Amino acid sequence: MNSPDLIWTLVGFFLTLMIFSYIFGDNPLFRAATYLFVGVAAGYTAVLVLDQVLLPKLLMPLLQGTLNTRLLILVPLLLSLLLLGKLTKRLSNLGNVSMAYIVGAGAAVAIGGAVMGTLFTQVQATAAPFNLKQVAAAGGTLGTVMEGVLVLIGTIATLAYFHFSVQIKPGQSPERPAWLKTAAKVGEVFIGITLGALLAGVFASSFTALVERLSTLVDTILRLFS
Amino acid sequence: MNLGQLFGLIIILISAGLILYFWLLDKPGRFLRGFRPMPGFQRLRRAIGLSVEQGNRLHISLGKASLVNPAGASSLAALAALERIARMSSLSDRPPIASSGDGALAILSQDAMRSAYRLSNSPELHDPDRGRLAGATPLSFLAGMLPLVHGEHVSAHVLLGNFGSEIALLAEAANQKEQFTLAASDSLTAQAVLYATAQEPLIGEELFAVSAYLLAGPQHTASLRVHDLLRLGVIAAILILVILSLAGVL
Amino acid sequence: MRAPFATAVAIGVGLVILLGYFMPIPILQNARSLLLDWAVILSSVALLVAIFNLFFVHFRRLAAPKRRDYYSLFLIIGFVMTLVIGLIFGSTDPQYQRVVTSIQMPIEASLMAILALSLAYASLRLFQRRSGVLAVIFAISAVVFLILFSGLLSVGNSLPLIREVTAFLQRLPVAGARGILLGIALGSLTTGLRVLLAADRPYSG
Amino acid sequence: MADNRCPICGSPVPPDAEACPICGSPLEISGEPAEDLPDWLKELRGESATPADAEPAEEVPDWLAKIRDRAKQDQDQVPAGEEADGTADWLQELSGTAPAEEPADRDDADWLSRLSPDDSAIPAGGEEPPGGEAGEMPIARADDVTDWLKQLRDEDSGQADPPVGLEPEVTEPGAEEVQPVSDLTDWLSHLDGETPAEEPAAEIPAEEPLAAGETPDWLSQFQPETPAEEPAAEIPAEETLAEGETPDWLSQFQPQIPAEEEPAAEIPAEEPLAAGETPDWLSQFQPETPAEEPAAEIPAEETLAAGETPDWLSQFQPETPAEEPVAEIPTEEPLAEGETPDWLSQFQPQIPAEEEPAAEIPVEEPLAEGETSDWLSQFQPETPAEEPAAEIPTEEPLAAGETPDWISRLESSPSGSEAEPVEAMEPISGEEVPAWIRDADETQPSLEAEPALELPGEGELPDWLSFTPSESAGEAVAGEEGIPAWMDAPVEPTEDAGIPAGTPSWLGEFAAAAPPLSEEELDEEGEPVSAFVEGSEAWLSLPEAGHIPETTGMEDLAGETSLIPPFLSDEVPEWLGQESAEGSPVEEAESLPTPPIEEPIAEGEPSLEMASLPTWLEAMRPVEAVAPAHAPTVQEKIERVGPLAGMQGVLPGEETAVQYHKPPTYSGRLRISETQRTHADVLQEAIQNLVQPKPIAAESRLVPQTVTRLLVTILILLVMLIPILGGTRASQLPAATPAHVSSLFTTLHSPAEAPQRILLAVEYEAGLAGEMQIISTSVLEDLVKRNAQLAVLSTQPTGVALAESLLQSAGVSEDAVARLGYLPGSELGLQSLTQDLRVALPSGNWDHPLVREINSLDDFDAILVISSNADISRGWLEQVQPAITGKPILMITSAQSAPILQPYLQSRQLSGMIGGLIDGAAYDRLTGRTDGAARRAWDSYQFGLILVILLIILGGLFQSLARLLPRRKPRKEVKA
Repeated sequence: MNSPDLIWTLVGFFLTLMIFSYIFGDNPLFRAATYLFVGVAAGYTAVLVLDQVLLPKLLMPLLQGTLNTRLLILVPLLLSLLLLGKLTKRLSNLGNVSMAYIVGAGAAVAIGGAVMGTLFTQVQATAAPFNLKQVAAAGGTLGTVMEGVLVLIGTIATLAYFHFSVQIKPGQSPERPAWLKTAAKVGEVFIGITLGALLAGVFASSFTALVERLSTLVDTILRLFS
Repeated sequence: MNLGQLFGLIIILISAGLILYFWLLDKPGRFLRGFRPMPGFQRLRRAIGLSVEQGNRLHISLGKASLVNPAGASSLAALAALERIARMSSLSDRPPIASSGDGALAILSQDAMRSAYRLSNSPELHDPDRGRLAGATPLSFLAGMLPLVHGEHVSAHVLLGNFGSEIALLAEAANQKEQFTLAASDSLTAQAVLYATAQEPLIGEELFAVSAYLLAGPQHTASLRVHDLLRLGVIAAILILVILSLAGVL
Repeated sequence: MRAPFATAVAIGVGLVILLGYFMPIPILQNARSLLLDWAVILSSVALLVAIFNLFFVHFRRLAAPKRRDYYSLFLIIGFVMTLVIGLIFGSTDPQYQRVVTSIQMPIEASLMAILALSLAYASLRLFQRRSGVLAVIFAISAVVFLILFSGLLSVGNSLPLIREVTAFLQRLPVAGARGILLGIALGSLTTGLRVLLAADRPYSG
Repeated sequence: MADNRCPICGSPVPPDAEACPICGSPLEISGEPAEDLPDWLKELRGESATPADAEPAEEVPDWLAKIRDRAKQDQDQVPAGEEADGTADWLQELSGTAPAEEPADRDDADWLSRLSPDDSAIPAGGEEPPGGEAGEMPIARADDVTDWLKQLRDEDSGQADPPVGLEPEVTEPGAEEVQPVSDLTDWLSHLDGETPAEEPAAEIPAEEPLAAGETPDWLSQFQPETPAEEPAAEIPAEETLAEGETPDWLSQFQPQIPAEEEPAAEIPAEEPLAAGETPDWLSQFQPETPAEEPAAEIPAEETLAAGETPDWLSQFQPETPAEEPVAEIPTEEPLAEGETPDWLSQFQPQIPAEEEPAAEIPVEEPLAEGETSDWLSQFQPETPAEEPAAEIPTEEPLAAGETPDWISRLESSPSGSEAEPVEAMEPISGEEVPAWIRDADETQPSLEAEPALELPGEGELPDWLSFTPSESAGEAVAGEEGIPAWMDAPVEPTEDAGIPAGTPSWLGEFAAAAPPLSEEELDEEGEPVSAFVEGSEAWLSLPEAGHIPETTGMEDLAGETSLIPPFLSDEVPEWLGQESAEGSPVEEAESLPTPPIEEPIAEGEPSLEMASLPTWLEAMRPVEAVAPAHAPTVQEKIERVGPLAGMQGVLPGEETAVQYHKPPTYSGRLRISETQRTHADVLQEAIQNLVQPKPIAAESRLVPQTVTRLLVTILILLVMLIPILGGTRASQLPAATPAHVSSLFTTLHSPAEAPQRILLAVEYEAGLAGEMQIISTSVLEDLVKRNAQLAVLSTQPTGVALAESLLQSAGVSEDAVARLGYLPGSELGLQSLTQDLRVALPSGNWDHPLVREINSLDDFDAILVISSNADISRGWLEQVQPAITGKPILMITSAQSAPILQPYLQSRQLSGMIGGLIDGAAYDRLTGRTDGAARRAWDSYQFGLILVILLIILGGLFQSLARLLPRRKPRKEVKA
């Protein structure tokens, strides 16, 4: 392979080794690699943001946009400038408005996403298997419905598991209503199943990554010595 | 506006009204109302106290979710908790460090800590550098946090917000160092790995209860109560939908 | 109260965007997408600000008279070089993207690989920390799904029964996941509302 | 800070107030508020520290910390006020407190650490959310913490909540703002006897910790002198304190208890009195106090018990010959042995003979308040002559509670009528802080600059010691006039001069006494905390002493100290205390001999109950039952009391003599009404289940963790390397193809309508690039084979670059792919994608022939998302999928997010998926690849997973066995 390729390969090879040295605990090699990594990632992101977001979205409209767009772009421009105040301790209060903007927008997005994105879709999906006509139309069997029942129970039980409120009455320890308690017990089971499955998934992913790394290391070594 | 949008709007308005009511107008009833005990918070408070007494740091990680996307809610919840925790530990000789994986979040963490210090009458102690962007990408965020485990006299990590599975590396490293970790995430994957690695994992929406459990203020308690009411509402809605579907109405 | 103007901005922007979600009024829709577009720009700027803040922090650390952190040097070098080269060649330059494929990729992949090892060790000690129904189910489920992912069962997958079971098992986590997702959605809803009601003002500094 | 006065009315103003508490006229803050207060103390510190590396920022906290501490705790209280969860919470805390959950070396730090959460929560009692909110307001909402007036106005600004006038706030803001005072008191109390006494009534809840914070202060004054501290500085602070502290008070006791039988007998009598007596000495004030007064009083009395213990303790010190402590220490406490000489030597140079008294001075001062109040409360009936003096401690609260009335008249906020009494305490507190310090400044400018230097210990001390009762009396008078002095603007410098002049002198004493300490510790930051910790420890141990004679006697004393403090300080009700007593093996492990534990708790109980009750009553009381009524009664008395009044008792005058005469016997029984008792029971039941300590099994250390870790790691690496090196193909690929894989295949390659224009979203992070490339290369290769046209975008910063390497590895030709670039804003970006493709991707290469006529997502035949992140995948399915009509979305995703996407497969939102290596392998097999990337990785992947399965099972078995086996050492139980 040509020399730049070789260099890059070697870089990758040694960085990999440096990270793997973490197997023996935190050590200078690992630290150096991680610090470098953080720096490079930050630098790359900065370039990307400048090059692919701010340039086309903020500067271009300002320079070549119509009067209308220019006027419109002034708002984010101003807010962005205020935001720069956050770099200094003295001016940092200037940026509060910009942050407020982001937070407000974020809150709205979160609400919208939660209601339209998750609440409705998931609730409907839970009830879907019970719409027998559609199930039949979709070639579903009794098993589909049974499974639907199971998922229904699981979903409700899981929801119940998280219920926070309790009432403290004289002569009793603070407790959730009985039905909630039993549901919560069931919910625990389903939560356990879900999290276990996800953990297994993470294992699978990370082991694939491990395999890929190991084979890369081996390949590089072989390539170097052949 | 279609039916879904209408329902959505109604739900939002109702919840907003309920929060306002519980926050501002509610009087305690004949019975004390509380929240189910979660030992994690008991231990968190103790960990905070210990870190203060020992002059150790507290590390609060706010996750990597950008505010302007649906997962941003976890970041907002984490911020509320951060301000509270910073207040609780503001007099430590080594004030807490907040790390985040998103720019806006990092800046907000600085603001939150500043207000925490202001509220504890010690604004001069605020050091914006303690609210850091640990890394700009998910894994560099983790890589940026790891040194906190191995240096900087951190005795407890509070991981709140949106993380990837990689967060397990931090939790496991903290275990090695026998540092306290309380972790709550809105990401299912993170919850799974944290349940296996963190000392005090909180599951699912418990993330959104943190501020209320840390007594951050009546508005937080109020919103948690509304959260509970909404949960019951959702359960009811599901059941109704199922019945309607079975009845063939839908 | 503090930062009344900022609070007004937050609430105003939030409400407009929110209404844009739910009201099919063209003006609102446009306003929403415009505001969201600005929000994206702003959060990008915020990211830049935070990145430079990160850079300064490490610069100060390196310059610190006592307890100076020499590792920060690596970070600074990495940052400056990536930034400068990137600004010169542009982010889309294939050679520049080697930065990602040859520096970031190996490191991140290695970290994930390390994660595999850490998790393996953690799973060995799972029951030291956890007990109770949840923990037991968690472990069992993890084992079962590891078996699924490892393809051990798929040997006998030709048998219809096993295939059925496998398929069912793979859909089983849906229930719990749905419950958790719904709960998180509710949490997001209340948290977002706290902001829009000015009950929560993280920006007030 | 010298001039912290209102420009308008000239009245003193809290350092960081924004408006004058008296006339409400706005002021602009001069300098950093917090800076002001400490800076003279800073000097002291600086003095004690070697000037070289005195880091103000770091040192100030050490005493300022207390103020902040209080402030913090107030804020804690407020939310804690929210109904039961508040209660539950502090009780949870208590539960944490009760049992000894810390390893021996930690325990003091442990319960100390609990202090802050605790007292934060104690007030929780049963205050309504509004109360909490209102309390929060000045802190969380109003611009300025101490400015309660502004806060009142703010209520119109919508932040505030209507019910501000309600009873709970009444306590809340008061508590809030009083704090500063209380903190001042911490050390001020050495001069001013009343302050502690008035605090409690003022802010019922917070007084407990305050007492804790307070006494330690002067005790800790001794600490620094013992060089033993410095090495300890590196060790976890509290550890040092645990030992370093004990000898201190021990040395104060051991000597004189044998020596003075009488006082010894006397003291215990006094202690319970504080608790037990309350009702009937209250009853003496009934005439002048309104009906609900008792509620307010009980805590007040309570703290007398707490606050005053040290005082009567300090009684002994004068009586004990100066040498005794020194003499005792070696015998008492091994650790002390080392220090004693230095300890002495520390002094010798500076204060030849007086060092002992010097040490006492701070101690003696507080004595006054405890004294008068207490023995008066006993002798009220017989000695009416003492009446005025008797009122001092008890009136103070009223005074505090009352002052607001006139302030509020000025402010006259609508709803505030009930609120004022307590809220008004802020101004008081606010004033007090700057006020007397300012006095100090005025009278002795030198003070502010360099007290310790200006009045070196030697110079000052003698005068101090030479105080005759008459002199001290004079001082007291000065103090009494002092109050009006600082309440109404003008201050008589000369009178107050005594205090500040005095304080720094003895402070400077210790400062001067401990050069090495500060040098090492301050820069290590360990010191400030330590002083704090050890102080509280000391204080907590002290009350115990009170019980000594009543209980077994000397030897118990030692043990009790190690055990009771937490309970006393946290006011654990007896039923809690019992538990904790059992649950505290660790604390027993403390170096000191362990006594019968129940004893002390039995002792502690009354006072404990006392304190927990009032908060209760607070909650239960009808709103209108708040204190404005009793304001007048105080008004006339207020003149008599003042920061100086405490001086009266400084030296054992005839009063003390009288007091030590006959030890009256008091029943330790608590006199409370049935309702009170029932409330207590309710509370107890309510929290029973919250107080269970949660032990955490110590992780068994059969093999050192690191070794196990290394073994596991090496094992895994070996198992996985073998197939890679050997290139084996031992295991076979999954036989059957999962439905979602085959559906993906058919969707992409169905001969009928194979999608031609495909939007390829490369959404994975570099971390999982390995996995994603392995499982997606084959798919892309197939697409290339049938010349599909790809448009590539990514919402991940690194995605764009990773896409390139992926396309390379899949051998996609340049003209078959159009690069649309980076889509910022992740999910938001996806939304904008649905609105306007080209606007969303401004940096995209839209001139590329493949995408020239593409204007919306619908123009693509299919969307293929290669994602490692479940959230992003969900974003595509929830934001984008609804927006495209009838076009399939396919996903290649990592195993870790595959389970989350299952629901979308069911709901047909997702038309096909490859999730993880197993599906990738299935796809390879489906497409007849015998040696694809997946196949190559498969063996080691499978072996690795099997190994993990074994590990989990083994770990589970091992642990369950370990559980079955009886735990050998209880010490293995590590409690968090």
